[in-house]
Amino acid sequence: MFDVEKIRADFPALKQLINEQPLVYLDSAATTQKPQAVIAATEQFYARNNANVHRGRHTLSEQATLAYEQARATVAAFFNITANELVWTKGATEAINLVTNGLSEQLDNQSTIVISALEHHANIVPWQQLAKRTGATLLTLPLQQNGRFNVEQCVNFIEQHKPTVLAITHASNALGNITPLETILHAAKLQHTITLVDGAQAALHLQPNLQQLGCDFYVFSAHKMLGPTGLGGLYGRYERLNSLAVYQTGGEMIETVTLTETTFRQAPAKFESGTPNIAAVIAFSAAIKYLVSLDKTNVYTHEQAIFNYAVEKLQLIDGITIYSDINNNIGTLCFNYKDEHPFDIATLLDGYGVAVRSGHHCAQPLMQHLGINGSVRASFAFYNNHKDVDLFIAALQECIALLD
Amino acid sequence: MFDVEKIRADFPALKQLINEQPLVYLDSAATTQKPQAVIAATEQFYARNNANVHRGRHTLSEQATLAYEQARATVAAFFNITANELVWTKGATEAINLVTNGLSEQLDNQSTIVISALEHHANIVPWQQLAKRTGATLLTLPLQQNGRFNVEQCVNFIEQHKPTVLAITHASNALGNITPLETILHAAKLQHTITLVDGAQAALHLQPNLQQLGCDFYVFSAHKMLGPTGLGGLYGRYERLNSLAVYQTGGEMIETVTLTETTFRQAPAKFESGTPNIAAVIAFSAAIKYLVSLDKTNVYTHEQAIFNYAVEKLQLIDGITIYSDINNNIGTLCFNYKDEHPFDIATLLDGYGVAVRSGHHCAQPLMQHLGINGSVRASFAFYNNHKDVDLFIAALQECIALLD
Amino acid sequence: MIKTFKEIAFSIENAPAWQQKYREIMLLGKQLPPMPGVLKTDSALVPGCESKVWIYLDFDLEENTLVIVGDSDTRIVKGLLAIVLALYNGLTPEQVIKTDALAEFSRLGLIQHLSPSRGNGIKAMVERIQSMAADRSL
Amino acid sequence: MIKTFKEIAFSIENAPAWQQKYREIMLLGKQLPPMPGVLKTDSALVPGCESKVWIYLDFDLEENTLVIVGDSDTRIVKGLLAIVLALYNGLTPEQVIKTDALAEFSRLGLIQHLSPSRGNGIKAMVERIQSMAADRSL
Ligand SMILES: Cc1ncc(COP(=O)(O)O)c(C=O)c1O
Ligand SMILES: Cc1ncc(COP(=O)(O)O)c(C=O)c1O
Repeated sequence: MFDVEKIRADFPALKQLINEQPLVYLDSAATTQKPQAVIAATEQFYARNNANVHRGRHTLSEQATLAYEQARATVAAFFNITANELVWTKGATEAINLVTNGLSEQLDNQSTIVISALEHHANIVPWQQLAKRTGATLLTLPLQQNGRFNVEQCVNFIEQHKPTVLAITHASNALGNITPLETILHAAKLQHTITLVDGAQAALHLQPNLQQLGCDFYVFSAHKMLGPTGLGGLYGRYERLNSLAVYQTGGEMIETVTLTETTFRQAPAKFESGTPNIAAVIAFSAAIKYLVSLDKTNVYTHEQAIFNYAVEKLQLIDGITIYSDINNNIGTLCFNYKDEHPFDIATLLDGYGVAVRSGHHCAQPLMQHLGINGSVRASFAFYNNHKDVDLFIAALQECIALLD
Repeated sequence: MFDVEKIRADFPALKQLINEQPLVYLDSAATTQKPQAVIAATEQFYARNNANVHRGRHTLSEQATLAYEQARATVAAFFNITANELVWTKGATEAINLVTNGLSEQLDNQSTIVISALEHHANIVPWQQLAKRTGATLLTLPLQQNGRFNVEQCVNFIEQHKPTVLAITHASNALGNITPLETILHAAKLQHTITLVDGAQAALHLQPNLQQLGCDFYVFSAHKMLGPTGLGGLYGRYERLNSLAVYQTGGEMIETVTLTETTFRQAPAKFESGTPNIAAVIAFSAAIKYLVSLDKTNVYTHEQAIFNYAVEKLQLIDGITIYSDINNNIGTLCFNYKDEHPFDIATLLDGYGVAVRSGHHCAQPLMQHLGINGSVRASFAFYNNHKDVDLFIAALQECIALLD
Repeated sequence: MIKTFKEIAFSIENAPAWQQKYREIMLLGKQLPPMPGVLKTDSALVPGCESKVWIYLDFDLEENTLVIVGDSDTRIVKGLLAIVLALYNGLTPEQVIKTDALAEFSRLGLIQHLSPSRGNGIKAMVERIQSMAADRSL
Repeated sequence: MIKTFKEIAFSIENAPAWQQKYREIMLLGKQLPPMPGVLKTDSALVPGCESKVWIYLDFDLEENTLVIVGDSDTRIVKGLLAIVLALYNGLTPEQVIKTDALAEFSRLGLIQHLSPSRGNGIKAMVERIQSMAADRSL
C-alpha cells in the first residue's frame, strides 16, 4: 500500500511554512525534494567515509571506492543496464554535451540530425553546435499545433530523412506530455539512426527499462530523481558509448601519460576525468533504493490520481487554458489564466505558500510553437497529496480574484 | 591563537578508528576532510531550502538563488576577485578543460603552449589535446633533476619561446613544492602570454590573492579546500574569460533560443549550462567562511610547523629518500624507503590507521623525470597535529621492521 | 495622477495584508503613463528577464536630472517599476546616488524583488540608474 | 616448496595479529617461482594497477586444467597472487567455476584486496581466470 502521509514524513523540506502557510511544492519538474535517506547518506559520507576514490590504499579510500562502485551498480540495475554502460556526469546537460562532442568525428555535411520543437534547450543547443561544427543538417520532427506528436507523421518523417542521429525527449518538461517513443525509436532503428532520449523529466515518473526501450543513449539528472545536485548520468549501449571520442581529459580517465603521448581507458572510465562527485553518487544510490522500495506501480498510480484530480479541479475554473496533454502525462500541468502574465500568477501563488514555475521553462521553441510567451507550470511528484491540490486550487482562485 | 585540538573537533571524520587505531589522515592532497559547518550547510539546504535557482518565482527558489549568488561573492572575495570572474565547474579538471576548449579558436600552428613536467595529468592532457587540435607546439619548462625549477632558466626559456599560453601548477601535488610563480608570471606577461595557474593543491594552503598574483586564469577544486565533491572553480580575468568560446551548451547559459539560432549570455553565465551544483556551492561558501575565520597566518604557521616536524622525524630514519623540496612546500612529503614498493608501505601503514597515498599521484611524467615508479606521499593540512606525526613515524618504523 | 514616493510608501506600508500590498503595486502599474512605442527598442529591453521589462534612461542637461521611462508586460513588475520611477525620476545624479533603493524596498517589505535572481528587471534597472548617475556626477 | 592452499589458509587464519598475516603473505610472494621474462609481455600486464601485475594464463588440453603464472613488483600483491595461484592452479574449468575466491579471501580476512578499487590486480586476475574457465567449460 502507498501511504502518502508516511512518505511525506520522509521529506523534511515538505514540512515547512512559506509566508506563514504550509508549503505546497509543485515545482518537482525543476528539482525534486530529497528524502531523509539521501540527506543522511550525504552526511554519513562526509562525517565518516570521506576520501578520494580509486587511488588510495588506505581503508577510507577503499571504503569510498566500494560505495562509489556499488552505487553505479545500484543505479544501473534500476535502469536494467550494465554498470559499465553508465557514465556519471554533472547533469543531463553535460551528458548530452558529452554525446554531441563525442559524435563530432562520426558526422559530416551529409549527416542529418533530427530533434523536436518540444525539447528543453539542453537538447537543442548542443545539437545546433554539433550541426554547425560538422556541417550536418538539423531538422525537427513534425509537431502538431497542440504540442503533441502524430506518430504516423513522425515515422514518415524518419523514413523520408533517414537521420544519422535522433534526439528526443522522453517527456516534455514544459507540458509533461509523454513521447510515443516505442514506435519512433523502432522507425529510427530501421534507418540505423543513432538515438538519444532525454530522460531528465521522465526517469523519475516512468522508471524506464532502458534495455527494453532500445535507445542508444539515455540521459538523466539526479536532482530531478530525489538525488543531490551536481550529478547526472549517461547510459550508452556499450559499443556506441565506447565509440564516442573522449570528452574532458585529465586524471582517472587515462591509462598512461608521457609529455608527448597519452592513452585513454575504455568506457565508462574514459569519460570520467577528474575526481568524481563521490558524495553525490553515493547519495543518489540511496535515492534510487528509496524509490525502488516504494514500488513502481504504486508510485505511478498515486501520481496519476493526483494529476487527474488537479486537472479536474483546474478545468472547473473559468478562463483557464491547459496546454498539457492530460491523457498522457507524467504529472505536469501547463496552463494560463486568460491573458494574465504567468509571472503575476506565480508571484501571487507564492504568497499562499504554493510553489509553481512560470516562464518559458527553457523551452522557447515550444512556446513559440504554441504561440505563447510563457505559462504557469504546476508539476507533481508522488509525495504530493490531495490536500496539495486543494490548497493550490483555492490559492489560484484567490489570485484570480486579486487580478480580476 | 590557533588551537588545533579545538579545530580537530570541528572535523567529525577525524574522530574515528581505522583498524582499531585512531585515524591519522595524511591524504589531504587527495581530498580534505570537511568541517561540521560544511556538513550542516549541505543538510540545511536539502532539508529546508532545496529548490532550483534563477528561474523560480517562489520563495524557496528565491532563497536558493540568493544563497547561491552570495556564495559566489564569498568565494570571489576570498580570492580577491569580482564575482563575475568566477565560473563554477565540477572540479579543477573541468576548469582546465573549459579553458583549453575555449582557446581552440585563438591558437593555430604558429602558437606555442608551455607546461611543465611537474604537472598533474589534468594540467597536461587537455593541453596535449589542444595542441593536437590546433597544430600548436607543446613545450615543457626546464625542470632540474631534483624536480625544482631554476627561475632564471625558466625566464630564459619564456623569453626564447614567447609562448602563446603558459600553464603551470601553483604547487606540485606529488611533491608539494611551491612554484616560484611571481618571476615566471612576470616574464610571461612581458611576452603577452596567456597564463593559467593550477591551484588545485595550493589554494587551501596559500590562500592566494589572485589579483596580486596576476595570472589570467586560476583553477581550483572545492573538495581539496574543505568543501564538497563535485565542485570546482575557474577564475578568469574578465576580458580573457569572456573571450573564451562557449563550452557546454544548454539551459541557463543562453539568452534566446530558436530552432535555428541561439544567442549566449556573457561570462560567467555563458560557461554555466544546466542546473548548477547548488548544494555544493552553498556548502563551499561555508567552507571558505570557516577557513577565513581561522586566520590565514595562523593556519600557515601551524601547517609549516607540522610539516617541519615530520621532515625532521623522517630524516632520522635510515634508508628514507625524500623527493620534496623541504624548504618551500605546502605540506606534502614525498618519499620512498630503500627500494621497497610504495604500495607495500602504504598498505602496511593502513594497518596502523595511517592514511597516506602511494603511486604516481597522477603525475607520471614527473615520476619519469625523477626516475622512480612511484612514491609514498604523506600530505598534511592544518587539522593535523604533532601526535599525527608521531603516530605516522612510529607506524612507519613498524612497517620497516616488517619489511626488512 | 502620479503619486509621490512618500504617498506610495505610505499606502504600501499600511497595507493590512500582503494581498493588499500587491493590489497597491498593481494599481501603481496601471497608473504608470504608457511608454512610447519608439522607446521600446531592443536595447531598452532588460535581458534575461522572464517578464519583458523596458527601461529608457535619459539625462536632462538643463535641469541636471535623470529622466526614466519604463514598462513591463507583467502587472507586478510594472508596479515595482512605478515605485522605482517615483523614487528616482527627476533627481540630480548626486541625489540618485544618495537614494538607496535597497533600503527603501526593504522598508516596504519588498526586498525579495531586488534579489539577484534574474526573474525581474528591477535590480538591473536600479543598477542602470545608479551607474548613469555615477557617470554624470563625475 | 610451494604450499597448498590449505596450508596457506591455515597459517593465515591462525595469524595472531594482522602484522603476522602480512608477514605470511609476503613470505608466500617470496616463495613464488619467478615468472619467465618472455611471459612478461604487455598483454600480460594488468592495466590500471598501481603496482605492476603480470598474469599469464594457459590451458593444458591434455590434463584439462588451467595453468596460471603471475608476478608483481610489490611484495603484498605478489603474496596475494601466490594465494590465488594456490587456489586455482591445476584445477579443471568446472572446479575453477565452483571455487569462489571472494568467499575464500573473505574467510581469510583479506576481502578488501578484492575490492573494485583498481589498486591491485587481484580482482582482475580472478575475473580473468573465471572467464577463461567459463569459456573452456562450454
Ligand atoms: C595539482 C592538481 N591539479 C589538478 C587536479 C585535479 O583536480 P580534480 O580531480 O578535483 O578535478 C589535482 C587533484 O588531484 C591536483 O592535485
Ligand atoms: C527535459 C529536460 N532536459 C534536460 C534538462 C537539463 O537538466 P539539468 O539542468 O539538470 O542538466 C532538464 C531540466 O531542466 C529537462 O527538464
